[in-house]
Amino acid sequence: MSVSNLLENWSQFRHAHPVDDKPHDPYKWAMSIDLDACTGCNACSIACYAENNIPVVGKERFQHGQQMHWMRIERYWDEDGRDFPDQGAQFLPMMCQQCEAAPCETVCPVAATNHTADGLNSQIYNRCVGSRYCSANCPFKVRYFNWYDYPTDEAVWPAEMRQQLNPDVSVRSKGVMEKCTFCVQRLSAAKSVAKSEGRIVREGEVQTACQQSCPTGAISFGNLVDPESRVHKQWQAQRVELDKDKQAKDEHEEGTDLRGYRILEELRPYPSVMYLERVRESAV
Amino acid sequence: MSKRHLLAMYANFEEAEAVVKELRSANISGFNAGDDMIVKSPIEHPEVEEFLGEKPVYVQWFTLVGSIMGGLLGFFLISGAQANFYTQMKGGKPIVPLPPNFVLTYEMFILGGVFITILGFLICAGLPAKRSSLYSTKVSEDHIAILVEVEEAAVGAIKAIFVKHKALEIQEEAGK
Amino acid sequence: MKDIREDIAWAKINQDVMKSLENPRRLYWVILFVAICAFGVGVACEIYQYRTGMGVANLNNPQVWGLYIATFIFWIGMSHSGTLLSAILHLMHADWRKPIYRFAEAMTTFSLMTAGLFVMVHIGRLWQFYYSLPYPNERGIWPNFQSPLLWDAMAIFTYLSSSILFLFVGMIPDLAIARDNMADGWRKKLYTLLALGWEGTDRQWRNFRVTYLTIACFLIPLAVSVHSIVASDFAMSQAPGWHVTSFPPYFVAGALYSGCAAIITLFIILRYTFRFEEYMTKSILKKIVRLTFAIAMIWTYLNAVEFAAVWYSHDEASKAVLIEKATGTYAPFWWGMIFCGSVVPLVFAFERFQTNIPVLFATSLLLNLGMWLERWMIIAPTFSHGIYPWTWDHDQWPSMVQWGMVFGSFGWFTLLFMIFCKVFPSVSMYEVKEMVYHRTLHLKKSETAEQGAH
Amino acid sequence: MIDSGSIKQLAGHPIDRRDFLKVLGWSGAAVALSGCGNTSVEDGKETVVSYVEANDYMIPGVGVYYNSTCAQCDAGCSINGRVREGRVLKLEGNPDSGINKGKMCGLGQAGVQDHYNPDRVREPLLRNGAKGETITWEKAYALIAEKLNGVKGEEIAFLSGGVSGHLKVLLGNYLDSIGSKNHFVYEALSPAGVRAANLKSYGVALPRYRLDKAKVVLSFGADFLGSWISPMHFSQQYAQFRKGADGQRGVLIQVESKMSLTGANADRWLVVKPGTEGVLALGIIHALGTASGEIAELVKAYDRVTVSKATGVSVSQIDKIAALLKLRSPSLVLAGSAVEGYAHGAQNAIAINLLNHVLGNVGKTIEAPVAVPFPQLAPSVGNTASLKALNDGLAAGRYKVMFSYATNPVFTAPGAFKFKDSMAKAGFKVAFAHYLDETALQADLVLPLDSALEDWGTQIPEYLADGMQLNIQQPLMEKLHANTRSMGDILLALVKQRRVEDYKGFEDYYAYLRSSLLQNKGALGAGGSDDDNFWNEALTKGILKIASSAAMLSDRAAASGLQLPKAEEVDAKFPMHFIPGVTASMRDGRHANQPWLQESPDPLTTIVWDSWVEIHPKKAFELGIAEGDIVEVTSKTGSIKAQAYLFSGIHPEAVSVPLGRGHEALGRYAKGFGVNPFGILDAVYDKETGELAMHETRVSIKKTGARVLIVKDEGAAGGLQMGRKIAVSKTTDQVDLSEEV
Repeated sequence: MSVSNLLENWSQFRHAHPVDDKPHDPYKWAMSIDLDACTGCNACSIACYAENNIPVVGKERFQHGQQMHWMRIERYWDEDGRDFPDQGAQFLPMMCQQCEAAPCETVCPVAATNHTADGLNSQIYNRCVGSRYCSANCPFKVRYFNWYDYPTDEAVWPAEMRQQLNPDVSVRSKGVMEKCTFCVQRLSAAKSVAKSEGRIVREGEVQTACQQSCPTGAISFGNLVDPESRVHKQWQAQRVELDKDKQAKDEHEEGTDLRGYRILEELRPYPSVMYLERVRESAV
Repeated sequence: MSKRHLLAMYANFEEAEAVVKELRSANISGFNAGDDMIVKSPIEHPEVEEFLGEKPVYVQWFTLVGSIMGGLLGFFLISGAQANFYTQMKGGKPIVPLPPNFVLTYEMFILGGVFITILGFLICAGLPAKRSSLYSTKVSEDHIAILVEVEEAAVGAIKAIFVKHKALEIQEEAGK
Repeated sequence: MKDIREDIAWAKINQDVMKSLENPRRLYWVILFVAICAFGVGVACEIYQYRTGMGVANLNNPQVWGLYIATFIFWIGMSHSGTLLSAILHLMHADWRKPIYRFAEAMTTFSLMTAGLFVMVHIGRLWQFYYSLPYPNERGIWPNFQSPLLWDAMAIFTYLSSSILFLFVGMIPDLAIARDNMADGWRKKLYTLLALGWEGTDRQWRNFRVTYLTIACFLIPLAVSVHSIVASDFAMSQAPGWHVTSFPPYFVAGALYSGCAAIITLFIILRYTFRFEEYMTKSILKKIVRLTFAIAMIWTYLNAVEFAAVWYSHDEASKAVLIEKATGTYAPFWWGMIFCGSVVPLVFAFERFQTNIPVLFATSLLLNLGMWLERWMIIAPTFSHGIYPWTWDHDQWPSMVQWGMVFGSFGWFTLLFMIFCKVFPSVSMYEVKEMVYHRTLHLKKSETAEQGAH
Repeated sequence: MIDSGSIKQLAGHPIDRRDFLKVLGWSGAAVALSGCGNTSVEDGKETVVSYVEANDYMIPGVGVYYNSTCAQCDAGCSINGRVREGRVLKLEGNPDSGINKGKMCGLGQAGVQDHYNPDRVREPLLRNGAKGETITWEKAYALIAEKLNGVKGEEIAFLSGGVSGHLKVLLGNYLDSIGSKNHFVYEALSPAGVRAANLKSYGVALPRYRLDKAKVVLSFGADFLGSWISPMHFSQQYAQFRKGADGQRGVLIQVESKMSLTGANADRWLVVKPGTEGVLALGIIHALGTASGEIAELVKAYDRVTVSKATGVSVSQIDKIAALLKLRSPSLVLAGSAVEGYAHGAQNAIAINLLNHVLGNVGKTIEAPVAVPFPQLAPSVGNTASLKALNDGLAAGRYKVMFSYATNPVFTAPGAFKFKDSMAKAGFKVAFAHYLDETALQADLVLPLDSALEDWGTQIPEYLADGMQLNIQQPLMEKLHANTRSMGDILLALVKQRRVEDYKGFEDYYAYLRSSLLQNKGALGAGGSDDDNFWNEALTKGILKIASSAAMLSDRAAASGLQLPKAEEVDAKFPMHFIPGVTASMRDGRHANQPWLQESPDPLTTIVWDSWVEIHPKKAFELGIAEGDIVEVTSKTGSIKAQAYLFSGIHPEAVSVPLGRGHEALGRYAKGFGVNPFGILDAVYDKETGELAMHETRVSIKKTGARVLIVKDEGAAGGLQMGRKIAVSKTTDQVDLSEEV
């Protein structure tokens, strides 16, 4: 009975992410992206299209801002008004940050987007009614809505192209919200294998599509609570902590030699993606 | 001893009042001014209560119960639902978060209050009701009607009083 | 200036009002026809959008909401004045409300229904709408009670059902009158049914009074909560320009404002089409106009407070949005809102305009335009100029489909409202009688007092 | 030693050994053939495994992975295709390949869309007036035989893209069989000028560049992260170079007139006056002051001030670079495709290569490439001079029959060539095509090819990044369309028309390939192992790594006869330089019909689905041009209209339009999107190599008055962060990379 259930486990129901000491056991999927290694080549983005059955919307819809790229490469210029960008551009791969305290989760009227036990920000296509409140409340604007019924659109997926669709990933129909899932289909596959062998997923056992394709290895992905994982080591080396909204490097005014930071941390979404600052040579 | 209904119509309020006063003062056997007399009016007259004497109204109690029940129901249903629906876990928020539940509780409080009040009204006012045998559409226009229920014996006396005050019309239930 | 006559025969009141159920002026049918056409357009747009996908509304990422939500808020807001006039003035025994509160309440009910429609046309999968309702199911799945949208749903449901009951209860005695005066036919059957056998006995009146008062008491906080919850759809989010503490009162003020403006508009229309000059007198109009003026000034103030708060804060993103509003793509509309909302109502300050029907009609329409713009200007700039610069989008423009549905919603509302006024007495007969009665008593008292003086 | 008896027996008639080796492509092999192990004709009867009939190794619902070779560009990356229920779903990189080490670029991944493309040609088509009619393969072959009948060898021209491996052998043998020597190997975007320069500077066409070893990379217009030679390999070297062996981060300086993807990643991007890269190089040598003798003599004239004036690079900047190069060694200087596109392109490159000699990088970061042991299989690399030759020949009506394979000259030939008209002069034109592209439309006979994911083959990349390797190409799934054929099968069939005896032993290309490889498995590093094991292993790995000797580098600097032109006066009629932009995903446009590539935003402008004119904001302001204005770019040869994009990464005196878009055919995702800059290229040639000088076209810019909304990913804020802390950066003195994980 609900009420008895409620009264018995009250404290448990009052427990909140991510402030708990050990929020995710045994898994907390996280990522770190080295902006100094990222060359902006777009390989990750296309890998994402290939892996996750993302529709190519075409020129006109792209013009209307209805593109679906889960992973987009943003290109920024230095803002000091020089005639030429003589320190190059700055590329930033932006995808769902899988926030620990995701602004999108609380506002969904039908609970179609929730927090999973392994720290993902899940999206349940079948449950989504398309109120688009999640997108409205997402500070990164990385949620993409199916404005049209792409699966039945011959221009988007002609019969031949449809054979390329990844059977592990559902094709989203009109009216539902979608976003980067950290390639959850690969994660669950790896997890079930590991489970059948009575262990947890080892470092390097599972890769996201973007990570796999990245020629400079700028993206690393893994289990944050596994001390062996590269991600864990990187976060530790950069002294970035999941449940803080102000990291060690922000303490010092003059700055440190730490490069790790999380975007829009001050809004306290506690993102699961750490970026490493781009570096430029001071000698030339 | 069977009872019969009488209905008298009056153009204005003063006469009706006079009639009622007289009926009250002249204690006719087989007629209880307290219970057997109903005044029908096109509008609500605060004065009616004065001369008919205070009669209790119980609607407020429905309101009280209704709103409290609504509130409690709201809070526990919602919290209970949340507590049994784990997958609804939201990052950064507890599974049973109080602030939003309070908002909804407040709405349920009002909802319960309103609904049960209406229910109470229908019960207390005896609606929906069968139309009583003696009624004149004039009442819904501008006349005051006095409906009395009396023993056969007292009919005459009552009528007399009605007539004395120039009743515009007197309806009488056919006797058996 | 002429007001309702004390010596008017009560029977005449019945006749006059009952006439409104029979033969209105020709204008009524014109309005009805236009409304149906407009509604038709809206329906066509929805069918097209439903079949093709939300894309045809030319919404995008980040512009995910557009006019639908803006107009939704507009209609919710409009619904508030019914309650204001009816409930608050009732508690304050302001008897000038009596001839006009009925249609005001009707307006509340129907604009709420219209608002409800916009939730429907807005969502991407209308056919799954019921997912957002808290119904028990074998899978133990519930909607997310943390979402302000769900609070909305709850609040609106409560508000809608309560106002309908309020409207109905208040109408029972009049339904009885209609029953008594109506020739046999479906209408008589209808009224007989709805009158619940009301006979105006002292017992019925006693309980009636208490009930009516109680519900009025409930409705006032309810109305306030409803629009502050709508406000929290925005205030609870992190988006710049929305995350503002003063939003709830600001929304409530805006709501009352647009509601009053709408009442003036409808007052004028009803007064003419149903020949209610006798009851909807200019003196009443004057009172509403003054009330509206007061609210307009409150709204102006709260508006200023909001901007000031943002301006004074260190929230760069919010500041950027404010500047964008005033200087960017949407500037004309934003300034239009300021003009319609804060400048136009100054007309009301002049005595001679307070009863000038043509002027008031035009002004009230402008005010409503301003209030609609306000809602749009809350939505659009924040989306097109949000926290994340990469997704800034200043070119998004609502497609004809969106405009069509906004247009259609006005048709839908007018349709419902006009039909209501034709089927049910839109002026409360019994309360007008009470009003007249109390006045006469008052006069009598003063006369006797004079005689005493001599 | 091979048992010729058995060969007689299997070949069915006595042929001498040399012919036999020629047939199989091993003649002149630098390694001894191993005769051990017998081949049998039975192998030839093997058929391609169908992945549709579920075999025991195919579990429904579980992905199986097959290795093959990417055919999207010539870099020769090895792919690892995911196949499920007999359908190839996704292409990953093959980790065993030394070239791409398990990584895949966007272009490569789009290979599946080439395979599943709805616009592929599916039937042999014979021109019938304006349109093509479907015919059978037999008829097609017969037709070719008939058309070749009585045509002299020199009247036949075969145009192809870069080819290598056994396809090249078959092609060579076929041409041989029809007595033609006119094999034109054409690549619109090949580093031909650089090859020529390198031959002079280093003695090899393409040395191995070791970015990973360099501490400083000074790149003159080499877009090695985007589209130059072997981007996947370079990108990975770049990653190591950035991390630095001892935690000292490598410094990348990019010198070019139009920012490339590589330039966008440079620590210092230097914009130079188009064509003056060589001058700057010499200027740096001068500033280094370490050169002696001939070189010192040569650079005497190039003092910092003059150079600064000529190139537009500030004196202090030149000094800084010189200082850095002195300080950090070894460094690596690259001469890329942007420097070779001038009349003095080769000279430009030579001047730049000179820097490597002066800095002593040759042998350190410029390494000797491996020699390909099998000359017949070695890639024959394309260039543009060959197209010119062909075009002249066609124009002169010298060719009666023309074959075209793996290239689309009608689209990529410079407008000045009027290639379409020249081609019309050939009597009978055969196109082997995947799509009905512009060239195929001009052909009389179009023969549909299998996609790269349905085809067998061997391939040797020109740039062998990591030792000698023979890439195996195998089908990842069953053919989609019944009537497409493998180029190998076609050539086999054609060559059989002439030399049926030599080839009758090989039922199809697969059989040919297999027996050919088995024939030489010893040299392929599997001496003694059982045929099937060897074969299966080869297919499993997808690569055959072969021990091979390194070629020789000449460390002699080729300074003699080096001369760079003085700054030429501006043509008033066509004042601006025109730079054809080469983007990583579009390249020369052969893959423009793959929607992923069309919709993946250009990294620098974020524009999709369309062409644009890059113009510097200053210049734009002068001309009153705003973003989205449709401008007309006019050259001597022609003019194109496209939307203007204000781009500060370009020299104010230059404009750039990306290549690859603007197709009039090819398919639904390519046709009608954008404009084709090839069309306005003037016919200017490199004085030394005769290569087309693609950057020598001069143009004028005119506003047309029309304006459009540019379809791009970047928002209204452009590339600005508006003070939000989104993409953050540091300078090297603020970080300590050695501490990092």
